[in-house]
Amino acid sequence: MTPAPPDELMRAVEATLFAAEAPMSAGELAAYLGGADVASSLAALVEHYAGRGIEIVERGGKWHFQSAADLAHLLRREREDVRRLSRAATEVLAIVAYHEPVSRAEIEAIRGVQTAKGTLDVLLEAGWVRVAGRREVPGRPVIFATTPAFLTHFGLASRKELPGIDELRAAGLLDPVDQALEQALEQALAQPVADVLAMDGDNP
Amino acid sequence: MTPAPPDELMRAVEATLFAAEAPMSAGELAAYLGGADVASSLAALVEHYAGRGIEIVERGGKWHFQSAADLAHLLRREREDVRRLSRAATEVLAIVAYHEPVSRAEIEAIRGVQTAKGTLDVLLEAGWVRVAGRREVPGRPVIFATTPAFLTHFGLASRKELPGIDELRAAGLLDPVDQALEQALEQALAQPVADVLAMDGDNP
Amino acid sequence: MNGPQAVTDLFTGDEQWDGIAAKSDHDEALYLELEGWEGPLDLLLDLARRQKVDLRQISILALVDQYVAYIDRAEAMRLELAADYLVMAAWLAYLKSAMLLPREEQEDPSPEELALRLQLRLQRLGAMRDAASRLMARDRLGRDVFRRGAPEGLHVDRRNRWQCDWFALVQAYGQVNARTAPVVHMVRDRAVMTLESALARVAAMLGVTLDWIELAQFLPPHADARLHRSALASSFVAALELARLGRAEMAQDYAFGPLRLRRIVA
Repeated sequence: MTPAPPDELMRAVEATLFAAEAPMSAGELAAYLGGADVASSLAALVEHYAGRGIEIVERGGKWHFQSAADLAHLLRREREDVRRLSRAATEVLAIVAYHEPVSRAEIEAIRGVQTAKGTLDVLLEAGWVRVAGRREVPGRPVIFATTPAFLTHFGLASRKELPGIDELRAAGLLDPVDQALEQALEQALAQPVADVLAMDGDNP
Repeated sequence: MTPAPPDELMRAVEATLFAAEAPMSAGELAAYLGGADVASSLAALVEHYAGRGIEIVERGGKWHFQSAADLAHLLRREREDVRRLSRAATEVLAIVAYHEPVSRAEIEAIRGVQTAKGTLDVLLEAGWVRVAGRREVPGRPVIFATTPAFLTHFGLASRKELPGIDELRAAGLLDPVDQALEQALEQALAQPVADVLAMDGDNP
Repeated sequence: MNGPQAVTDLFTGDEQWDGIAAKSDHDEALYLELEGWEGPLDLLLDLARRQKVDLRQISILALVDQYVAYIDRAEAMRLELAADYLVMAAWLAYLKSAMLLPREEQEDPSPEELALRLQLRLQRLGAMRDAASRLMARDRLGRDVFRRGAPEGLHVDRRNRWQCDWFALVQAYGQVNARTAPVVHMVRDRAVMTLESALARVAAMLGVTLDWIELAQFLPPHADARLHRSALASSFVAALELARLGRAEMAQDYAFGPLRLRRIVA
């Protein structure tokens, strides 16, 4: 395969993304480059960098250069700017990501324990979680959702790429317990009694 | 020319230089990468990036990535927006020109309306008005005067070329207010919306 | 990257996420981990995982026994237990007894439902805990993959170039002056014939003769156009008024023809 020499627009997209201090959306790139259509340039660049030491990736609609993941063993380092998350914080982050938008009460219902105020604060401060308004129910609780920075940090093009999210959804594990309980009880009613007992696990 | 796929060392050099926060010498690169001989990898990379939007360069024995030199103009862009002076700013400018040096309070007394701070800022930014000291009265208010750039922009040899009150009257420029207002409205209606907004807004 | 470093030194791994799967099975260790649980549900989940079956197949009765045994051991070792662990132990003991009771004596919600609810909660917590592990194990930016170390950055310097022309400037000054100059209102003197004077004039002229007189003859001669129009209107109204009072009669031979006026002698 002999790749075509890069055209001027591709070079400009390459240089701009390379120099940018933050990921840029295709729209931002286009605006920066005087309204050019950058989509095909981006596609060509992604292809060009495939398999190299650095690559161009899209995360939450924004593009940036990064080192290839398989070179992590060379570059990995402990840096202050990578957050150490407590176990509580990682669980809360996962719950927000897989269930968003989600209220604090809903997070606590899943974890079965009160969430210390600091736990959510850490995630808010890291810029991975944001307040996404209020739920229009009594008490109007604040609801939380993840941010584009979350997707960028964890290398996700979108929330659809959250590990196992499709399977979890298919298994009903992202539905509230009450809803799952109703379904299970309906199913149980349609089954012989013996099966219900087996399902509940009577055998020590 | 069919470039060979990048070998592992080349990829490692590429990623390391990319992630480095400062230029690295060949020796530093080699030490970082477990004593590998990086010279040929660097040479291959230089060749690979030739003509692209980014390039690998050596400066004083240290290597780093940079955006291609001919694309430097992309990294620092100057955008000039041509904007029409708002009606309020034009009035203030005229008052400064006719009465200079003049304080803000005096401008307001002549205009008969309060003057937003942004209005004078715009004139200062345009380079047509300057601060000309303070008036030695209680409160020592700042006084404003026009600049040589003002004369240049309006094609005046000196302020004396501004028409006098009698000439203004003869030219119909001292018509009663409502008539002048009507004219202004007619003009406004004949303009695109954006211009009308620009005329009304003091702020950029 | 601050200077070179041997690869071997860098390959020290990452300890900020040590995962949950690696808990020791050793009893002593288990009890000493008490502070590590995020509440009773968390402990139950770990115990459930020890059954080494899918959470959907877990035995709730066995789990209750494990939990209660665990709490008993911890108390025997004089570990301080938070109240919610004890509440959970009591609730589980109740659940177990309800599950073992004959069915007809059972209340609503049924113990099966309560057990199912617990199981569903454990499943959900387990799913999220696994998801958290998988999330943390991803190639994370700044840990496994890196953005450019020293980007040049993009800068857009925006500047305004202001525009204004001489005419706009001078016009603005004129308008400021006009707006703030004292305004004198004057009503211009207009040539009109009032109804009163027309009435007097028409009545006086009718008094001179008994003949028909055309309306046009009542108008002042040599009046300018505006006074003429005013006089015509006023004289016409005066004629109507005199006719109404029975002091004059009016005649017109055809539409828009000359209007004539004659005195009525009482």
